[in-house]
Amino acid sequence: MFKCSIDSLDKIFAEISKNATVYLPVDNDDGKAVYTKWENGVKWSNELNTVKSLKDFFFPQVENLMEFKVEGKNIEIKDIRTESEDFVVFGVRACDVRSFDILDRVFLVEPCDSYYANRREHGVIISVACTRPSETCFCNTFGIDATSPNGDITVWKTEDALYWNANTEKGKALLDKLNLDECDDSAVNEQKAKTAEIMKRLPLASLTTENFGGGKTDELFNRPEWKTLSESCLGCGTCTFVCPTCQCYDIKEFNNGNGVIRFRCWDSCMYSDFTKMAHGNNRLSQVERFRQRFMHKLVYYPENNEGIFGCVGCGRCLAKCPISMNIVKVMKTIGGND
Amino acid sequence: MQKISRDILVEKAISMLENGDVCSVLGWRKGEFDYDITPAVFTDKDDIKNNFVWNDFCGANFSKYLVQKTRKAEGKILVFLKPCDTYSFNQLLTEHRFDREKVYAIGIPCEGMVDINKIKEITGDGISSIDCGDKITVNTIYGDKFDIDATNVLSERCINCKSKKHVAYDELIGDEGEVLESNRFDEVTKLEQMTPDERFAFWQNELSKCIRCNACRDICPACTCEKCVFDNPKSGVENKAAANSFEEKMFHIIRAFHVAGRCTDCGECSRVCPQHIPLHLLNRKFIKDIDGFYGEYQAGDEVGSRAPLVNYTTEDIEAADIFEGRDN
Amino acid sequence: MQRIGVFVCWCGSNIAGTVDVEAVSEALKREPGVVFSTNYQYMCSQAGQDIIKDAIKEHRLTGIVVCSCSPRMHEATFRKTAAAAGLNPYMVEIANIREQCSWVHKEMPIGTEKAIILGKAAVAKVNLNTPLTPGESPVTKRALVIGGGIAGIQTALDIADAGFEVDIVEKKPTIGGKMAQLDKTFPTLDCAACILTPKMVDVAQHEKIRIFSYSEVSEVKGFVGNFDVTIKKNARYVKEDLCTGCGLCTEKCPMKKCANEFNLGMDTRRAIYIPFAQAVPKVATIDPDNCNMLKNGKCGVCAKVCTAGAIDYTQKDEYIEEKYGAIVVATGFNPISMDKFDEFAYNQSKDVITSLEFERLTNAAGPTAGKLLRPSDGKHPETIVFVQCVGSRCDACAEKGKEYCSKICCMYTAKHAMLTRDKYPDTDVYVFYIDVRTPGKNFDEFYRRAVEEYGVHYIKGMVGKVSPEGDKLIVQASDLLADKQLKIEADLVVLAAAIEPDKSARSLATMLTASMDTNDFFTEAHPKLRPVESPTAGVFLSGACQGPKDIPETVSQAGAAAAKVIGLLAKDKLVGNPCVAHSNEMMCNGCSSCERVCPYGAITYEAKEFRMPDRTTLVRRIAVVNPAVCQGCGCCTVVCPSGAMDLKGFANEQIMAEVDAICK
Amino acid sequence: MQVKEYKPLIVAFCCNWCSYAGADLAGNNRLNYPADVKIIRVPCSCRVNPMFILRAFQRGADGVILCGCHPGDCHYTSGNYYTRRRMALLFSMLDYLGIERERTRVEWVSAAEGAKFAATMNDFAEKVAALGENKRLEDLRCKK
Amino acid sequence: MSSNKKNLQEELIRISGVNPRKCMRCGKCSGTCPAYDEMEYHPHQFVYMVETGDIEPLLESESLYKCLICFACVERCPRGVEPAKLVEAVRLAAIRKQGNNRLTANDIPALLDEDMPQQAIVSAFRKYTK
Repeated sequence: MFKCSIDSLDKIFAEISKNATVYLPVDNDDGKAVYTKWENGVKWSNELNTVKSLKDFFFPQVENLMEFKVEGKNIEIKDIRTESEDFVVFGVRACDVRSFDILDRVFLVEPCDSYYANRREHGVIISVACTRPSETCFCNTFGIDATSPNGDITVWKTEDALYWNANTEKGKALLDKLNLDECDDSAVNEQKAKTAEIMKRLPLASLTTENFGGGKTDELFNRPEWKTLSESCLGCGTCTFVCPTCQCYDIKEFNNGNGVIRFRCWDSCMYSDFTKMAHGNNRLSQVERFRQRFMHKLVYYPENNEGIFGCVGCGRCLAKCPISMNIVKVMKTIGGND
Repeated sequence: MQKISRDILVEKAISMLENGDVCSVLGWRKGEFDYDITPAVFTDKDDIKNNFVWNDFCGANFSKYLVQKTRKAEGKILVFLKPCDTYSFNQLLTEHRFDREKVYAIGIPCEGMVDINKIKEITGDGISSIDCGDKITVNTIYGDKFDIDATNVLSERCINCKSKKHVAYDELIGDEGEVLESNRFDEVTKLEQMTPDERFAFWQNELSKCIRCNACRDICPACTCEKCVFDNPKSGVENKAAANSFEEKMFHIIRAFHVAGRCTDCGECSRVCPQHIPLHLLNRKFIKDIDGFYGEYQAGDEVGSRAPLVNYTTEDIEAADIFEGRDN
Repeated sequence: MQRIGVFVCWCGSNIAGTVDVEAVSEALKREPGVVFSTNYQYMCSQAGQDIIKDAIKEHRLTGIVVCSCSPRMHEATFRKTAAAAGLNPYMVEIANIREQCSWVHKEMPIGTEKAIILGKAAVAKVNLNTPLTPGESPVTKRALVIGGGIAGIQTALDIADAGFEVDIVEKKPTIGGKMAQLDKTFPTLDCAACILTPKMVDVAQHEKIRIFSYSEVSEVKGFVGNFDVTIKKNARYVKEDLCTGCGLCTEKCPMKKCANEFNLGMDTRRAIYIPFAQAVPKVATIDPDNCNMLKNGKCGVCAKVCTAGAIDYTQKDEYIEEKYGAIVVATGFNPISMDKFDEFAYNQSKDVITSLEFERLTNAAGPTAGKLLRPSDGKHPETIVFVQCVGSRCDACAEKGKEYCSKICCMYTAKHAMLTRDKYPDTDVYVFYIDVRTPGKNFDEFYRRAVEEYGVHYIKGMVGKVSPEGDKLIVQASDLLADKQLKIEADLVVLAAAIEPDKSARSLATMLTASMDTNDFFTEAHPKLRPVESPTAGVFLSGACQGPKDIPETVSQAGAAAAKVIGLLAKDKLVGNPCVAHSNEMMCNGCSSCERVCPYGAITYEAKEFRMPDRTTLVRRIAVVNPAVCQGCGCCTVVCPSGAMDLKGFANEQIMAEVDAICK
Repeated sequence: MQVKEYKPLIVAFCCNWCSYAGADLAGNNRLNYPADVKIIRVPCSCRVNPMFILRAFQRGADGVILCGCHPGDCHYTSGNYYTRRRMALLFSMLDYLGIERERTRVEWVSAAEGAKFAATMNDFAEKVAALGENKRLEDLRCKK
Repeated sequence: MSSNKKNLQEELIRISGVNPRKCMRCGKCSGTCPAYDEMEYHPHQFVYMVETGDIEPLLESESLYKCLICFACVERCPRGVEPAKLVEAVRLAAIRKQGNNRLTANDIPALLDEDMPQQAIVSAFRKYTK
């Protein structure tokens, strides 16, 4: 374990910046924490709960895949993939780090998504242990320890110092370059205990997944509560787009007159034109679409992924849903542990 | 704090359900915390007793829900409408979007709704309870307690409330309010006075935050299209995400244009935007221009009124003359 | 995928002179959907059309693009060509590479590049075209003629003679128009009344013609074949069916000092009057501004003397709704006001008059019973100066006058000069002219006679100033040929005032949605090929409302307009324009926005049952367009927020494809 | 080095009855205007959807001009009155977003005004050229 | 037309802002001119001569200074040609040709005279400083 003072952070960022772009949560003009590129003078926000998740760095909202041109019967295809630059993201919460376990299981299994893999290879995640969780936090429900996040490097913050520990080779290589002072973990343990105490007091601390998981499809699919829960849902994509684990995308084409750009962009299962097939849409009503989102996270995903749930309890959808419908309300109603 | 107590509304809703006057009630349902209130359809009186709320967080406008809900309803639906909601209600009626016969509308006065984001700016995260009394009392899991004046945390749209008057109802609870003199165009004017470069920078910055979640569109009581042009691949403007700054602008310009003259300035778009883009400033610009060019017009003021864009006079201002006297 | 043929026209050298037609047809060959591309000297010629027809058959074309002149010129031609080859005529698009390309750009590379782009846009559009079939609508076999001058009279007679009912709406109490005010007509010098009044009688007696005199058109709705017109019959306070035209009332009425408009205010009439002896209908009219009975209820003389009991002081304006298949505009002209021409002292001296006033002064039925006497003192004028081009041929930017030549002044001035010299050989007559324009049968001969046989002094030059001095008018003018400035002491100055369309024409044009030029003359559908039709289907033009004209020209145009009307009314059904709006019921919100902007009332609503995915049914309000009524403006498509409303032939997708192609 | 002269791309929507005929008349009279002006024929100026205008800018147009019949002369009676309102509001909004107001224009050109059509296009092209390339409403994917 | 003549013609057209080609030779200017009889070349001829580039005779002619600039011709010309402005332009051309007789602001005090209308000095100043 290594230690540095909070004041020396800028020096550290400057050091990392020599070889890679650094991103970290910075307050924007509305006072909301947003991942921003570090430059001299850019200050780390005290807030870890960013508006959008880290997902964007590895799986951007819009991404060009290829270009092609058709003339007569000839198709000229242009591979526009480029090697990603090295980058480091600092200040990632435990829940957001966990989201990559979920995304990796989708994108990195064969056939591997080379666009995503490329960015994963070049990205280093430096997590920071939570000290001030929000009332909307429920990572605990999914077995995440907010006080000991994963990531290539884990950082703990106390009043005046930061404690660094590398978890991966990539992390270790980076940490070695920083030449920090070595130290023991007593301060970190003290901080962990303090945070753990707070975690117990969170309003959603008792939320459990006991009635969800693989194999629950038959039991939950036809529950009448889906209808009442979905009744207020607007069918917008806010929850999907702020979610760190939602990974659905649509592939579209843009014809600029001189050629076609094939790109992908995020899609939402809440949208009426989601996964349109030859026969049209396979989920015609909002109830079906609403159910899909939650069944996927809480039943289908764990069923296919050794019981791992598709939600990390980051709480963004709780904060952002225009009509305050969210996964917690669904779990409590459908799971019956209200 | 709202003048009308929750109990009066609950009592009214239950009695109407019991008498069979209505078959369902559109109201606000209690959430996980004290502020995350969800619009809901109640059909059960115990459910109403336990879960119906009416407090400073009941911002949701039910008018748009009536489009879908009246289609399926067997009998009448009881809906509670705040003054600003009634304008949307009338506008939807003007556009024949729901059957007035299927609705029993109760107007309730509103003292303005508060913005949880503004509260959190004061209290920080970790709210454990909020009590909407004379003062808004907030307790946090960190043991802090705050007494906040509601006027300091009113949502933007309520600070510039245009009207406390109900323009539509079957029954009114509480007193009849009045149309207010508001300063709602001040921000628009401020923008107009900037240089084009500044305006461009402002909107470029704001609109680039857009994640195209469509929350603004989907909450908007004027956006009730059976199929939105942005979801229709044949429309030529369909897109799911803004691929670049053009598409960010395209979506918001076209959306604002489509609701121009029909937008009642309810402010829901800005309220729900997860990125806090001041979308109402687009709609208000149209309202301000319409007022300035064609005379004052409030969408939804009365049912059947002719919206400015489906109307004209032979003396209307020429597009070439709109900037006269404004040189930036 | 379409199979498109591209046909590039050279239009002789009109296009080929500035556009490399070979390069255009080569470039367009590579566009998506294009399977054939060629160019030819004159695509609109029979040989050119045969190329198109053959290509359609040989290459199984599903759409064609003709790069040629304006679609306003030959779109119809090429649509017919396509139809003849079995292709739907609406699968034809025109790229306008003449009027909007070769004629406005001078350099070959630029013209060629633009022509290619315009061609690409047309190809992009055709790729999205769909075959369209026009609807049909019935024809109301009646015509309306607006204006009862010689133009309106002749048109009405010709249409009625063909067996169709015609209504004439005339603003004044009688038909006859300007011609009824004229004395003689050039170049034959026959008496205007002698040739006009029999025609007026024919109109009055024709069983197929009705006259609405003292009436105006107040509203026009509908479209070709199906116009709904509201006619406002102004109250004349005399029952037309009872009045015998005996004229007793017009002699007994005590209000004697009303300006007589028929004589241009040069004498007076009574408050109840018949404009002139041969008026049709010969019915008295009370002038409400001068009638004591109507103004303050005191008098009633006319009612007392009327043995027929025709006087009705309580008469009200009446609105009559009629249906017509065709409308002819024959609203005629007026001399312009002389108010702005101070230099000619028109407002200062009674002895400066306009030519139309001169016409009345020499007319046997006029204020002087045909004797040429000065208005000021009733003396016989010894020196008369005629001034030509007063207010005609002025610069467009000038505040006074008109830019055009009024066409008739040269001839009527020659007529006036000649007649004066003929009747009063002792009179000196000067005519100041800029040019004497006499194209017309026997016109120049007529003018030369005035000079050679009658000794009229024609002076090339313009009058600069007229100043009244004592009982004389000092006319200061230049004689350009002699290079002298003249000062003539004249007794009478006659101004050949420019003519302009009647003021009522502008509002009428708006009602009819017929277009006008900047001078308020009605625009013809084509200046050469369709000179008597307005661009608005079913509206035809007769007489001076379309441009300055003399009587023979007016009569021939009147006949031509009648022939067009007869051609229209002879049809039982009209084939409509298939480029109409239609609403996609799945997307329609039923919000009524489209209905509110539709100028034709073509959109109605119906409750339609939809089958929902969950097998329930849902009734929704949706818009329905009546294709026979829709005229295809497309206004509804823009107010429709969901895009449910689209316009066939000009669909959103098609226009955007054009935009894309142009901006590519 | 030769500097390539900047040529703006201008899309002109012309109503069939007046302005398109006016453009034809300009051609008949051989009145020059820049070849950068490309005309799209629409039945009436009221057919022009704001989406078309934005689309043109997206695809690389530097200026968009709408020509219709003079107010009161619309072939369809009232179409251009609606156009006038729509465009006044749309242009005001574009200006509000910081987009140069000289890039958009509405002009009433009758069938008789060939000279006005040419003069308008010359003037508009000149104004747009002075602004330079359209950067504020561009879609980089459409750049060559 | 020689290039000299052409230059002079263009100069006159530029100074006056008059387009002599608009003239339709109606002679109304000459018909209206109060100084007609004093002139060797009459207003319509003036316009015509400028149009054809025959300007030398005008520069030499006394007519130039007989025009009162009363603007009657300008007012009445149906084609908006404005002959008086052309006369004025030719005068200026003549003045420029002579050189040296310009007026500077410093010369004015000496010219002031009780009987001389101030307006005359001002207009002279305007004219002779051009």
